[in-house]
Amino acid sequence: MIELFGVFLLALAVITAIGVVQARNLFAGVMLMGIFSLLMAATFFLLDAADVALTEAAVGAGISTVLMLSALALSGAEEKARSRSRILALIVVTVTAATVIYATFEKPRLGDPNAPVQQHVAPWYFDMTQEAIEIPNVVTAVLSSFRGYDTLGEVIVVFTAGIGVLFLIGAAAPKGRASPSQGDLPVGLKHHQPIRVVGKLAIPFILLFAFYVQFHGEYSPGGGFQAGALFAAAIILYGMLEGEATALSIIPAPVLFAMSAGGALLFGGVGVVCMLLGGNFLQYDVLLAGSPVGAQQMGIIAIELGVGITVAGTLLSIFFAFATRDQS
Amino acid sequence: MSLASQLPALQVAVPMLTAPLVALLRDSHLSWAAAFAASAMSFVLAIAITGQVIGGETLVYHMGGWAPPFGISLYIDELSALLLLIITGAATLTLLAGRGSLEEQVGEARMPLFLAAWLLTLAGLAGIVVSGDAFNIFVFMEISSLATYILVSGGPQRRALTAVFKYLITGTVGATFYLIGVGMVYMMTGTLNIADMEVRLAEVSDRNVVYVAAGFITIGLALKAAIFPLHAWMPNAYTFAPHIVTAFIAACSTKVSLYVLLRLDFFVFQKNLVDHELQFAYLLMPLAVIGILYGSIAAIFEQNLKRILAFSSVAQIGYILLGASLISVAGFTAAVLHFFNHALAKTALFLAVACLGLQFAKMRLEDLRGVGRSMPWTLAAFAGAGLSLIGVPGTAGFVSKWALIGAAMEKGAPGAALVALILFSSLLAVVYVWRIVEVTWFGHGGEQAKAAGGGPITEAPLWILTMTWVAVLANFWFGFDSSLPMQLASSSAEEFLRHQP
Amino acid sequence: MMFAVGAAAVTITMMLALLRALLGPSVYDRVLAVNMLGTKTVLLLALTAFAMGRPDFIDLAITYALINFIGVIAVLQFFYSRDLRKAEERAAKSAHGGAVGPSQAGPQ
Amino acid sequence: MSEILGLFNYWVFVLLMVIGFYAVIAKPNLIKKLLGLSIFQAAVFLLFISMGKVDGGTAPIIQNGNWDAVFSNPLPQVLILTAIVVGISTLALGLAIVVRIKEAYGTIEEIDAIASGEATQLQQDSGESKQ
Repeated sequence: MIELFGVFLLALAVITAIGVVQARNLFAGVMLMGIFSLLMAATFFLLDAADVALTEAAVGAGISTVLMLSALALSGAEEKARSRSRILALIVVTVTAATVIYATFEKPRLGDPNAPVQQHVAPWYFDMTQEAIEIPNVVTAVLSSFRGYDTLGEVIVVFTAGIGVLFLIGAAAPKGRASPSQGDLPVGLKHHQPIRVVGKLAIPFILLFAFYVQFHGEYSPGGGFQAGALFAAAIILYGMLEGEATALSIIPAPVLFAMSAGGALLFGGVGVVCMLLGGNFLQYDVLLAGSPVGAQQMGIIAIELGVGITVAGTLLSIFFAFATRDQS
Repeated sequence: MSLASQLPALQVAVPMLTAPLVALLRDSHLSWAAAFAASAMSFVLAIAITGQVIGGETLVYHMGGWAPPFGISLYIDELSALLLLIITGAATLTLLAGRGSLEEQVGEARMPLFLAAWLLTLAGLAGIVVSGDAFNIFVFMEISSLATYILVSGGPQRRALTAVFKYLITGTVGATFYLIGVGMVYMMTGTLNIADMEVRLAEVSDRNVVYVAAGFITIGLALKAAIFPLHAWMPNAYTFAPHIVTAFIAACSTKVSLYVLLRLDFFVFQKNLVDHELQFAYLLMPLAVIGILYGSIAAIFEQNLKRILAFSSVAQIGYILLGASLISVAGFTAAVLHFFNHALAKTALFLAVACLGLQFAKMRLEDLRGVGRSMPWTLAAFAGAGLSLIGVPGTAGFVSKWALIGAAMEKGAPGAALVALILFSSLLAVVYVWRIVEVTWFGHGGEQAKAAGGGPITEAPLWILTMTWVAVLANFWFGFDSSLPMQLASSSAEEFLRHQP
Repeated sequence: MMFAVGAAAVTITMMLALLRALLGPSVYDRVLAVNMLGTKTVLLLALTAFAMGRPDFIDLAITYALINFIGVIAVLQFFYSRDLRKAEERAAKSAHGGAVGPSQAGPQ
Repeated sequence: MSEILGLFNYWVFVLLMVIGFYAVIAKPNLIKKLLGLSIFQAAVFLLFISMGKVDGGTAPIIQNGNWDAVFSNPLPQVLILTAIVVGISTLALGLAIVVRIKEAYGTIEEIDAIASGEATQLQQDSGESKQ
């Protein structure tokens, strides 16, 4: 039954993806993209990837839709030109598709417990998590300890994107108009009382939930990324309701950027401390003398915090960079 | 644990963790000093690592203390060490030389962010080179790519934006192709560690998936390495980036993708796929040959100095690929030598371009007519590095071309054709380098063209000129005494070829 | 049995909502369809979480609901600010007698 | 699960991949290209997550200390968490570039054609000032 659900969701996802590509109105395309992300997230959930489903919903369906809309507001929502060189593109994609489909027939079937993927390192992760880390969420254990170096890299990728967006559109737009979204112009959705009230009611819940996802990530789906994205989503909601300027007066842009850099430094700092205490980079065992398991848990909590801070700070920096760019 | 055993992690961690600090600094002088310190520190670390591996020893470092294939391990052999030297050396030299040029082209206000991106590029490239884990390579590829997009987008003309958008699309498609390939190999082997993949792939009986995976990885990395015919993003990205950025990335960024391609092909696929070494050679050798010819000829017809050099890079990547596709110790040695020597030549050439850039807004040849009379030292440096690019005896370029000719000779009759090709393309290189030299030294009428400042054209400042000459003299030094790159190249060739069936 | 009936109901509603989102015609139809599809996804998640015997995954359903809400607000704000901008531009145009406003100045 | 249905997810992966890839190469609008890129990346997420699924398994989060239940593979999930974050980072940077292109050129369509047409007008081009 649940498998049939999966097939159904994927069929809807393919239809939606075609809709995204064909939509002449970019705004409709972005909306459909949001649906696509939600459908993919639900699929991931059915495939037992709860953490991924949470991330895809928060990041894919939430934050990236908001960013796309902010960019559309700055760049126009109609697709004007017709696509060119259709034939060539079709040939390229058909050849790619044919090759890959040809190869699929030798792939292990979905859910096969004897597939090579399930044999080699996967059982080890369960054993070692039980033995050396003792937290129930194995995904979190792999993410932050066994492959913590990848996660550090990922945090740095997010940080890099933040630097890039600020570098490109962080400074005020080179236009004559001074402080665009302030002054006598109504900003945000301030004058729409019902939305404003209902929206603001939701904010504390989202924040609370973000903290739950952050600090309960060792026991249930979640962790730094998802928490950071949810935290950012709450502040973004506030910014949309009350106007970006108001939101920025509460959390100024330099603070956001400091969060973005500080989280990465916290993560890297944990790695360096491990080195100073005589271990390898990110080898949390050495953090607490006499209790390697406790040390692992301590390290994981610290670096997850770093991840959450960087993701929240960076996503907010990026959002405000788009939102306060002079709209012309 | 001793400091020496931590070197591999420090090589990545130093620039990566200095970057957030640099970004936080408000002052452009301070951030430059911090960025330069981290960059120089990386160079020192790379030298120390080279000292450790040069005897043929391989450094393996377990991240987080978890042994492979469960954790991520770093893996440094001689080829990695050589690339580390190239990356950190180029980053340090260009940063040292290019402060004035960067301040003019990027602007002082955005300098801290720009320098953070510079360090992240360095960290990303170093992270790729030292990694022994296929997925980890993807992560660091994305760090270096995103940071490189930022660097390129700092170019002063608006066309930098369109160039960087194309670069972003191509780069992301390439990285995603690579990820698909890695995913398929992982699916069949259950491991992400490169050394472990080699072992476990031998036991896989369903080969079609692995062939398709090898195809995805090759195409993805070829896109990122700008191998002909997938180089379309590269000329514009090089041309419209700030000059100093071009000097940095031309020296190393495409080479690192090529390095990953070679590492996966030789270490993972060639031993395990029937006749893969032939397919590799038959597919890539023609591309290399066409790439060499196409790049050289396109360079002859270009009007913009930086585009000429960019197309020359397409050709030079062809040389590296040609050497590797011979699948012999001599050929691979030549390829690795050319990694090093081409980086030397291109860094020097683009630094000379940066010297010119302080006087000229555009790099069109017609504007540069006769500029050699006002900027003799700059243009002399350009000519000197040009000799190395051509491969004139006595320069570093000659050493690798000579090695390549020697390797081709081993192949009998088809080898002779390759030798002819190499000689012919060197003649083409003479043509496009001479064209620049002729216009800049003997042309007339360029002086009236707009200088950036409006005043008379004067020689570039002493500092950047000195650094340019350091790079040029390095070309001659390594042409005279090539024992260090030669030793690293030949022993890494032996190690790579040991993974042959 | 209960699960099968619930699943069928959710499935059919999702299909109808997607149809509306694809066909439009007005953007408001699409906004509503997206919102509805989001709600159905939340339901679907809650349903399967129980069917799988993992009621603790209701967390996820909460996230989806919150994100869906934010998405709708974002769309509304997008329209609101766009309409404002258009009105402002129209005003600027009539004030300057049809001259090109400062906002349309070329690249720096 | 039947032989063919067991490959369904991979075929959807291929379909989504080519849909996204087609948008990236054939659509001239820059935002459309980025949307295509997102679909292309989502296809890869599906490939990885599908390969980690185990029949009768559940999410690799241990309930009530029962470590012996059947669980799906956590490693692909970890990799895809990373890849999702990489995807949004690329998207954000891409959108920022699009915004700048819109400001500089006034359009986000057929940028290649506009930019190369510009190259032929060298005289005008050289008059373009620094920022």
